[in-house]
Parts: sequence; structure tokens; C-alpha cells
Amino acid sequence: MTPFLNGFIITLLFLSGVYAAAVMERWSVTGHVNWGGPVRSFLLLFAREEIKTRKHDKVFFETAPILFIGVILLTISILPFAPGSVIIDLGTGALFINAALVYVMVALLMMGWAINGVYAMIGGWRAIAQLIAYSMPVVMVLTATVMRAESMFLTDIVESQKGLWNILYQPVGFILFYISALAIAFLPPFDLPTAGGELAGGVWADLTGARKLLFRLGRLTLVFTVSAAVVVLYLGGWMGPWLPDFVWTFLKTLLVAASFFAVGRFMPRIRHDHLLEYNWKYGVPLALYNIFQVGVVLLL
Amino acid sequence: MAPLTQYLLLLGMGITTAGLVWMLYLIKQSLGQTLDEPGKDIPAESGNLAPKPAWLRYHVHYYGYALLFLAFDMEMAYMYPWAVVYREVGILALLDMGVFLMILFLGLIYTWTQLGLKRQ
Amino acid sequence: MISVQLILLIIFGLAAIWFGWRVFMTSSMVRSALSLLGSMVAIGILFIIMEAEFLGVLQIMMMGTEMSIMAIFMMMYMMDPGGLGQMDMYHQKNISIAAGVIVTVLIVGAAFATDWGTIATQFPGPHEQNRLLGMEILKRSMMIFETAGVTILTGMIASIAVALSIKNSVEK
Amino acid sequence: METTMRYGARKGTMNFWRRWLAKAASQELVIFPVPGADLLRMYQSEPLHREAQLADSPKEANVLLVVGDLSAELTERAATVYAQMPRPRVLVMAGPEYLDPLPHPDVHVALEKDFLDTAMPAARECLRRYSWTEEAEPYRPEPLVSKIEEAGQQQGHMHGHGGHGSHDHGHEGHKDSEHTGDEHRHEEHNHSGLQHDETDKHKHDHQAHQHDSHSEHEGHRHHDHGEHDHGHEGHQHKGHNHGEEHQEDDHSQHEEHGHSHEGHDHGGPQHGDHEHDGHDHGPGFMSMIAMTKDLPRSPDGLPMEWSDVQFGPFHPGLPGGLRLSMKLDGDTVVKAEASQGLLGHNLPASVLNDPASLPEYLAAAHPMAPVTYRLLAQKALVNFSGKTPNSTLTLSEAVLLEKERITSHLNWLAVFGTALGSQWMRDQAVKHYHRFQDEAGDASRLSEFIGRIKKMPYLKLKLSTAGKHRVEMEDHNQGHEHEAHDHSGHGHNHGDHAGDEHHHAGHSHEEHKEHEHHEHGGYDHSKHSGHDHSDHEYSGHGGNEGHGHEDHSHQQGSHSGHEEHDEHHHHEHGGHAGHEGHDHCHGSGGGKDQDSGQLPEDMTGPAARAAGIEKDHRLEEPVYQQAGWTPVTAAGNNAWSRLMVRLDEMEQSLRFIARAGNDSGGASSQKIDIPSTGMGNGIAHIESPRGTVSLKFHIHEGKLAHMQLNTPSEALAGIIQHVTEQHELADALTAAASLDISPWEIHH
Repeated sequence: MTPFLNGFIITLLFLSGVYAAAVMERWSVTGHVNWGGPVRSFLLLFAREEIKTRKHDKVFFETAPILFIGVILLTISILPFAPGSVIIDLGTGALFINAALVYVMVALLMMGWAINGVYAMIGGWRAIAQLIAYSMPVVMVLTATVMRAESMFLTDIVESQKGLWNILYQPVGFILFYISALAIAFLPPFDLPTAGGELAGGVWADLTGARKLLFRLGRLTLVFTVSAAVVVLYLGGWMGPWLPDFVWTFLKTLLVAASFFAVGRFMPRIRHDHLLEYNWKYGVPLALYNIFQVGVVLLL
Repeated sequence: MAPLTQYLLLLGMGITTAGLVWMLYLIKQSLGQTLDEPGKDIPAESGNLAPKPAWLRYHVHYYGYALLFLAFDMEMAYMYPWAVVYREVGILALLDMGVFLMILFLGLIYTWTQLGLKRQ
Repeated sequence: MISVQLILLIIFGLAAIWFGWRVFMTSSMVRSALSLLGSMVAIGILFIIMEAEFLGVLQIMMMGTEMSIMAIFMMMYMMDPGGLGQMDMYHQKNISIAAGVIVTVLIVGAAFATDWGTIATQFPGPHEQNRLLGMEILKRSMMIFETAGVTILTGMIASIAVALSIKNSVEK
Repeated sequence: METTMRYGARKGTMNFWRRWLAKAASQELVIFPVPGADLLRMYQSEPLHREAQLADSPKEANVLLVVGDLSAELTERAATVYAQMPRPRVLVMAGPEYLDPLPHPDVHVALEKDFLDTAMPAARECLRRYSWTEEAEPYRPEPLVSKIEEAGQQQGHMHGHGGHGSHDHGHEGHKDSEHTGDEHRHEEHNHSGLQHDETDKHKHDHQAHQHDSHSEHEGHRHHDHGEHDHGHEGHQHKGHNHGEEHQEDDHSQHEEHGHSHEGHDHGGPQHGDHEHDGHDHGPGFMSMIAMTKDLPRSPDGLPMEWSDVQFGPFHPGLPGGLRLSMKLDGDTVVKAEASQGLLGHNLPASVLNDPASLPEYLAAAHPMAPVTYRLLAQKALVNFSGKTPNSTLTLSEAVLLEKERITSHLNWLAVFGTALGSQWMRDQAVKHYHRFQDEAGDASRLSEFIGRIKKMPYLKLKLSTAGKHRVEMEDHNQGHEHEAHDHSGHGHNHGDHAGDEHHHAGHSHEEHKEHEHHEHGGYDHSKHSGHDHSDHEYSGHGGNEGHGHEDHSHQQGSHSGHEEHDEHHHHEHGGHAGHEGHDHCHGSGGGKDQDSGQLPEDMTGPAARAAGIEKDHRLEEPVYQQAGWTPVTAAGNNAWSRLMVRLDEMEQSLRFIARAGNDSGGASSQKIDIPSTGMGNGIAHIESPRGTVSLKFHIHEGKLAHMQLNTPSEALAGIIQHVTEQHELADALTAAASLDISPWEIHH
């Protein structure tokens, strides 16, 4: 019965984590904590009409929300919350995170295209710019964590941090991954595809009802997911004294998510060409340096 | 868990997600149809009507990066297996990948010198 | 388990073919590019079903970005990327059909003619595969690996040079 | 309230589940304010917290909130927004009881401070009770329906005719079979055109142009008369009024030139509707290059289509009511302009008859700076009445002005923060704005906020590149010269007809890539009927249809026919007024202000001071002189320096107010009596938060005979093109927001 109970608790924690992310998101926009707000806006989307734009791309319009939320749920299912509590422990976990999250941006592109409006279209192509910008540093810093763990199992990566968490072992990698995680979740200041003050919602602007709901939910789950990925890869996963291991994962994840929203609140939105430029001019060399540093330390 | 079971689980999750989404759509359906009105289906453009389709040739100004990315992308294929055996092989692996990455880095530097690392 | 594997193989194999066909049956450029992506992902899933996990996931990951980039270029260079004008995507139809049929026959023939050996029943798990792949790269196939680096560099320089020289000449 | 939200509710009956959902969902109000959040803020005394949120897009909103009276044009746009909002939706009007295309409001409140306190519970009640009702009807506002139908028809045409490409194609197809037979007429036609246009006065400059163009024709569009086209068709061209057609054509190009600096932009105002959709393809394959040659070129030489996009009047990142019409090349702005007079009102007769009401009228007509405009009118009236001929500001008036400057800048900062995507900046600005508006502002906390903005990471980097006033336009200007060589290929034809045919048949497509030929499609188009695009309607076109015509490559054609080329240049430019227009275009499009590297003369206010120009009317006011006041300037002339100037000005105003002490007092409500006889002028200048405003009027026998108001926003709107051109969209919007244009100040 214990694994079942564990699973139940983890699911509850997961749901409350997503809800907490929703509350934090609202805070980052309005500056006020409102515990009931997310439920109400959820219900508001329920009560709304579904509007499909004229001459939209039907296939993309229907599949993009499903793809979006689907890949995010797949990603979170491979992240370990505790030694025994991982739904799917893939032998290529570290690579799979990256592979699945690529499709977040692909889904945004699909939706941006499907709507057939200029704002959404610009948002969609910005999503691909963002993907091109963050992909390479992410791959490289993930490799560095794999180097240390000698395995792509995410549980092994957590285990490898027993002596020293990766945040201290490879701080450059952590910083790069942290920033890229923000970009993956297209949170402010990297909210280029949906930019409120520029594209008035961009990719999402013309969605109402269920599709908007899926994107909003998906994005909250995404924030929770990338935060959990930061915890697993750099913050020692479930490791911590006194408390049960999955509680540690949960707390750390919430902390990371909160920091994500805080960063977004206090930063102006980055320009997509700056994002590309910085990532390629500084991000990629730094990621290479990170690999080199980890490589040297490992051989010592 | 056998790998194949895991993959089936992944597939199952995907199907479940799609099913849940479909249920959500059904619930939405029960709440009434969308009233057809002029202008409603036109993408919002801060108060302006934009009845024309937006599907035009779109100038993506970051195509230089896109080309660079395509080339760099190939490197991923080597890097992950390399990282797994890095410790086992030792210094040879470091040198090996060092040479490989240096070669790629040359490409990056070339692009940089050609002013490719900016908005086109 | 083998039967489930087989069924999935058939399903996703057909999916790959169907997506490949959709690539040409749509006049929307982005849809066409992403159909190709769908086909590639289906192939990636085939790898995964055949328990070549690394290859499958790698394929899915790389194609995600690469096909999106293809969508960018199709978007930039094709007329009427939205396909609203009912443009015919195919030209030289008869030649293409002939070429397609011939190539298909050749490939199928080759597939049947090849001796694939006995079906492996024992094979390493995903982690062991990754390790072996790494060893292969660093030991036996090191030259191939380093040559690939040089090839990529050449490609990179060529593409950038071509792309930017046109632009620079216009600017001058 | 007898409303049942006929136009706002979803169709259906309330059942238990729907009732519950309506009740729960009505707790969440998402307001789309019209004309904008900045105006709404003026009627609030504290920020919106729990009770409601502001929406970025109509699709997110469930409340359309009309704040104050709207002009007819803006009402139509508000109706568009209403139509685009998903149901259930509530229409709340504060002020007007009914505005034409919009339905009757579900909630109506008086336009007064904190009207949201009464409006929001009412809106909630509406949503709770009428989210679903059987009485729901589709909302079909007349102007919207007709606009959509119009667009639909156009699109039908688009799809019906083969598009430019197929026209082209057809042409190619015809070529071999028909060309020879048609040559003769073709020739005649050319001649007639030439003779028609040949005038001496233009000869010389065109020769000069010619040389330029030959060296630099790459990537530029050529102009082509389309005679070939007609030639192939075998039409008689006798009846053409060549000169007129060309003149028209030139005008259209010239307009595009003026804004785009980029060869012959296709999407000129006169045929913007057609060109983007027009590139459909007829059946059959044709070369990509042939199809793309009539597309506009980006600076990197790629042929692209440009999309027409509007930002505003209800855009979250722009001042409410400001509309930017943009032409986008991907996500780069090619052309942008602020539309005029969206909020404009005509001076009502009551004001004309009673000049004493002018201050109140002006204050109401410029709600973004009411104090300033009231003071301005008062000053002018005082000056007119002649008691104190050159009345200056009193200290208390100056304090009022400075207070308004602070609130105005804070309100702008909130909009700017939204545009930048920094929620914190927006929220803080709103908070301080409300405090200062309620006379509860805290100077030290505002200074702290300002200090934190200045230290915000990445902000300087982002803003330093945005909104730079461009001065280097020279190379683009050359596009005008290139235009001159348009007919070179043609001239060749003209000189040598065998060569002509050769050109047609034998040129390679590569060269098309570099040449973009414009065809004068301004002939009688019914004669085209043999072509694929027979059912294409050319209505409303300035004659410049720009078909992808078979082009005549320079590189390929020997340039032996130089003399003829020159003649053709006359043809192009000469003999009509279009040439003058063309020159003018050099002036304005190339930009008089760019040539000198300066901002336009009439630029004032923070935007000018951010460019280092010490222009401030306060320098002439004794009150300020006594205080040893000097204007804040910066050297950047970009969005960052504009932000800095405004931030520093706020601090400066705080110091000024502090120095003035408790002397602030209320508004000087001195009674001004207007003599009912006699006449005279009243003039006043005042430094508003956006720049120097000046008012001149003439009063004749107690009545306002003539009034002229010069506002800073008109000059600011004028430079939008220059601060956005070839910028990335985000940058361009930031730049537009950084100018702090008040659309209320832009008149027709």
C-alpha cells in the first residue's frame, strides 16, 4: 500500500505545486497574492465561448494545445521526486527532457501559425527564435551533468550530487540552465511569444475557452516542470535532512518557481535578437567552458 | 521496469492526455455553442478589423543563427554518449572532444567575424 | 511483448508514411514542414519501439528544431506560404511519380534481398547502449567522429558565407 | 436595470450547472478599457487589485469599459472590440449613455472619480444573472458588417483571378506566339509615350541619374511600363493618356518612397489592399524567381511580403487612443505612422460663443493634461483681456503644473512599463501615480523608485538601441535615383526591337532576382481581358499595379542603347507634375531632419531634451528663473535618455514643489470677463509634460473667431517613422511608447 500512498501524496503535491505556480504567476503580474484568483480565472475560461479565427489552420488549431500540454506532462513524468517515486525512469532521461521541451516551442509555432493573425504569427516565429537561442547552451550544460553522473538516468544524476550539489560543482552550468529554463517556460523576461505589452498576448491572444485553458494550464505545469528539472539536475533533487525526500523535492521546486516569477517581475522583456546574440556569443562559449571545467575536475 | 513497459507507459500518458483534453472539450460543448457574429472570428488587432489572412512570406531575421544552429545541432549526437563514458576513458576523451568542440568553435568564431551573430 | 511491439511498429510505420504523404498533399508551407516533422517523429518512435532509445530520442529532439527551421525557410522563400491560393505544390508530376515508384521498388527489393541475419533476442539496455555508443565513438570510430566535426565546420562556413555574402553585397 | 445583456450573454437557458458557473466566473472581471488604461487611471484613486484585472486583448476580457465620450471613429473600433470579445461580456459605459454602433450599455455610470466602485458590482451582477439567456442575439453593427463584406469580396477577387504570378505566367506563355505579331504596335506605343513626355527641362538631371543607377541597380526595383504586356496582347494603345497615367504612378511611388526608402514598395497606400493577397498562383509551375520579382525587398535583398498591421488604438503598450499603422517586413518595421485625429472633436458652438468656457473645454478635450490646458486657456484669456498683457505663471500655478508633470510622467511610466514587460515598474508607477494624484505623494519613496528603475538590470541596454532617431538615411535615399534607371531595359527595346524579343525569350531567371520591375498598369485594364486575370478588379488603384512583368535585365542586355535610356528617363519623370512630387519626396522621405541630423524644429518637451536640445518654455517664466531652474537634458536621443529625462524631471519637480513650500494653494480661479465688443488676440505658451503648448486665438465681439493650438504631440507623432524604421517590432513599439504621445493632442 505504501507505494500507492506515496503516489497519491506525490500527485497531490504536484497539483498543489501547479496551483501555487498559478498563484505566483498572478502575483508576478498584479503584485498581489490572491489565493482564489486562479480558480476563478479557470472557471471564467470555462464559461467562455470558444472562438475559432477565420481561415485558421484546423489541424494545428486542434493539435497544438494537446501537443503543448502533452509533452509537458511527459516531461514531468520522467522527473524523479524521490528515489523510488519516478513514474518512468528513462535510460536517456537527461536527453529526453530536452527533446520533449523542444516541442513546447513547436506547439507555440503551430498555434501562432494556426490563428492566422499577425500578432500571433510574430509570436510564433519568436518562439522558434527562442528555441534556437537556448537549445545549444541547454544541451551543453546537460552534458556536463551527465559527465559527472556517467549516466543519463536522472536518478543517477541526483545520486551523483551526494557529496556536492551541482550548483556548486558547476555553477556556470547552473546559471546557464537557470536562465534557459526561464526561456523554455517563456516566462518574463523571456515571454517573447506571448509578450503582453507588445503583441497583446501574441500566440495566445486569440484563444478563448478550452484551448486557452490548456495553454495556461500547460504553461503552469511547464514552470513546475522546469523548476523540478533545475532541482533534479543542480539542487540535489530529493536530498536534504529531516524531512521525507519527496517533500524536499517539492519545497525546492516551489522555491525555484518562485524565484522564476520574481526574476520576471523585476526585469524588462529581453529582445529576441539580444537573446539570440547573447546566447551564441556568451552562452555557448560559457557552456563549453563549463564542460571543460567539469572535465578537468572529474579527471583530477 | 523493462524499457518497453516504460515506452508503453509514455504512450499511455500521451493517449490519456488526449483523452482528458477531449473530455474538456465535451464539457465545454455542454455549455453552449458559440454565437456566430460578424467580426468575432477575426484575430484581435487592438480594435482594428484585420479581415485579410496573415499568412504571408514572413521575413525571419534570425536566419543566420538558424543556419549556425543546424550545424551545431549535429554535435549533440556525439556529446551525450561521450559524456556517459567520459570518466571511464579519461584524458583521451577530454582531448578528443576538445578537438571536436574546437572545430565547431572555429565555425562559431568564423560566423562571428562575418557579423553573422546579429540580426540580419 | 513481441506482438505489441510489432503492432506498434506497424502503426507508427504507417504514421510515418502517412505524414510523409501529407507533406506533399498540403499547400500550406508550415503544415508541410511540420508534416515532415511528424514523419520524422514517427520514425523516432520506431527507433524507440525497437529499443534503440538513444537514437529515437535524439531523432525526435533534433528533428523538432530542424524541421521548425525548415519551416522558417519555406516560409521565407515560397510563394503563398499559407496555401490560400490553392497553389499546386507539385510540378513535373509524371516524372516524380515514376521516380517515386522506381525508388520504392528498389528499396523494397533491397530490403527483401538483404540478409538481415537472425533477430536479436538479447540486447543491452538503454544505459548500456549509451555507454557502448560512447566507447564506439571514442575508440573505433574516432576518425569518423572527428571527420564529422570537420564536415560540420565546412558546412557551417559554407552556409554562412553564402547567406551573408548575398546580404553584404546588397548592403554595399 | 432592465438589461438582459441581449448582445452580451450566451445563448441558452440557465440550469443549475450554468448558474453556478456564472456565479463563480462573475467574480473575475477582466476589463478592456477604452480608450485605454491610462485614461481609466485618471478616474481611480487606487490601483485595481482584487476586484478586476486589465486585459491585453479583447479575447481575454469580459468587460468592455468605455471611459468618457468617444469620437465616431473610435466608437467604431470599440464596437470591433466588443464584437471580438467572447461571450458572456458586459458593456459598461462611464459617461455617454449610448454610442452609435455599440449597443446600449448593460451598465451605465456617470463619469466621475471612482466610478468603478459602482460599475463593477453592477457588471458582476449582470454576469451572474445573464451569462446565459434565451434572448441572446448576434451583435451585427452595420459598419463592421459592411467592412467585412467588402474585405470578403476583395478576397473573392483575389482567389478568382490568377494573381500576379499567373498573370506573369500567362504572359510568358503568350510571348513566343504573339510577340512577333505585336511588335509593331508595341513600337508605336513606345514612341507615342516618348513623344508625349519628352520635355527639355528634365533631360539633364536624368542623364545624371542614369549613371548612378547603372552602378547600383542591384536589388532595386525597376520601372517598367508594361508596353510589352500590351504589345503581346495586340491592343491598340492609341487612347492612352500617357502623361496622366504616369503622373499618377509616380505619385504612388513617391509616397512609398517617402516612407520606405526602399525601392518601390509595393504596398503603397493606393493599392495596399490587393498586393498582399494577390500572389496566388494559377495552375502550373513557374519559376520562383519570376514570381517574386515584384515583391518588396528587405534591406538584405530578400523579396518578402509586407504585412499591414495596426497597433492601437487599444493596445496595452501604447497610450490609449494612439494608433500606429505599420508595415512589417517579418518583425521589422518598414513603415509606421500615427493616425491623426482619432480622438478629435470639433470645437462646439457653445465654446465659440462663450470664450470664457474655453479653459474648461480644453481641459476636457485633453484629459491627459487637464490642468495644463486649463491654465493655458486662462493665460491666453488673461492676455487677451489686456489687464496684464504678458502674464506669467504665479508660483502656485507653477506648482500645479509641476504636480501635473509628475502625475503625467508617472502615468506614462505605467504605459511604458507595460510596453517593456516589467510588471513591477508598471505597478509601482501606478501606485505612485495614485498617491500623487490624491495629494498623498511621498517624495522620498518616489525618488527611491526612480533610483531603482535606473539600476534595473538590462534596461539600459534594451532602451539604448530603441527609438534612436535615425540620421543615416543616405544609402536608402539612393533608391530614388535608382528609380530613374527604370526604363533602361525598355529603352533598349525601343531602340532595337529584335533585341527586344531576344530579351524576352532568352534572359535567365537569376537576373530577375536582382531586378524588380514595376509595370505601369495604369492603362485601360479591360483590354487585358485575354489574360488570366480577366476578372480582377482594379478598382481603387492608383494605376500602379506592379505586375510581375517579364523583365529586361540590365546585365544581360547590352547597354548600347544609352541614349534611348536617357530618353526613357524623361519619359518616366518628365512632362508632368509628378516630377516635382518626386523631388519633394527626396526632401521629406529622405528627411529634412535627417539630412541635418537634427530633430524637427517643432520638437519640444522631454523627447527633445533627451536629444540634448535645451528647449523649455519654463526658461522664460520668472517663477522658474527665480528658482534657478534649468532644464534636464540628456545626450542619447533614444528611449533610454527619454526615460532618464522624465525620471529626472520628476525629481526636479519634486524639488521645485518642495521649495515652493506650502504655498501650493488651489487652482487660481480668477474670473475673466470677456468684453462683448471689440476684438483682439490672445496668445499663451505653457510647458506641458509633453512639451510646449501654445494657444492663439482671435476674439471678435465676444466670440471666438479663430483658434490655433500647437501641441507637442503632433511633432512627436511626426518622428515615429524615423524612430521605428528598420527596427525590430518590440523596439519600435518601445520607441513609440517612449515618445509619450498624447493622441488627444493630435488633430486632423
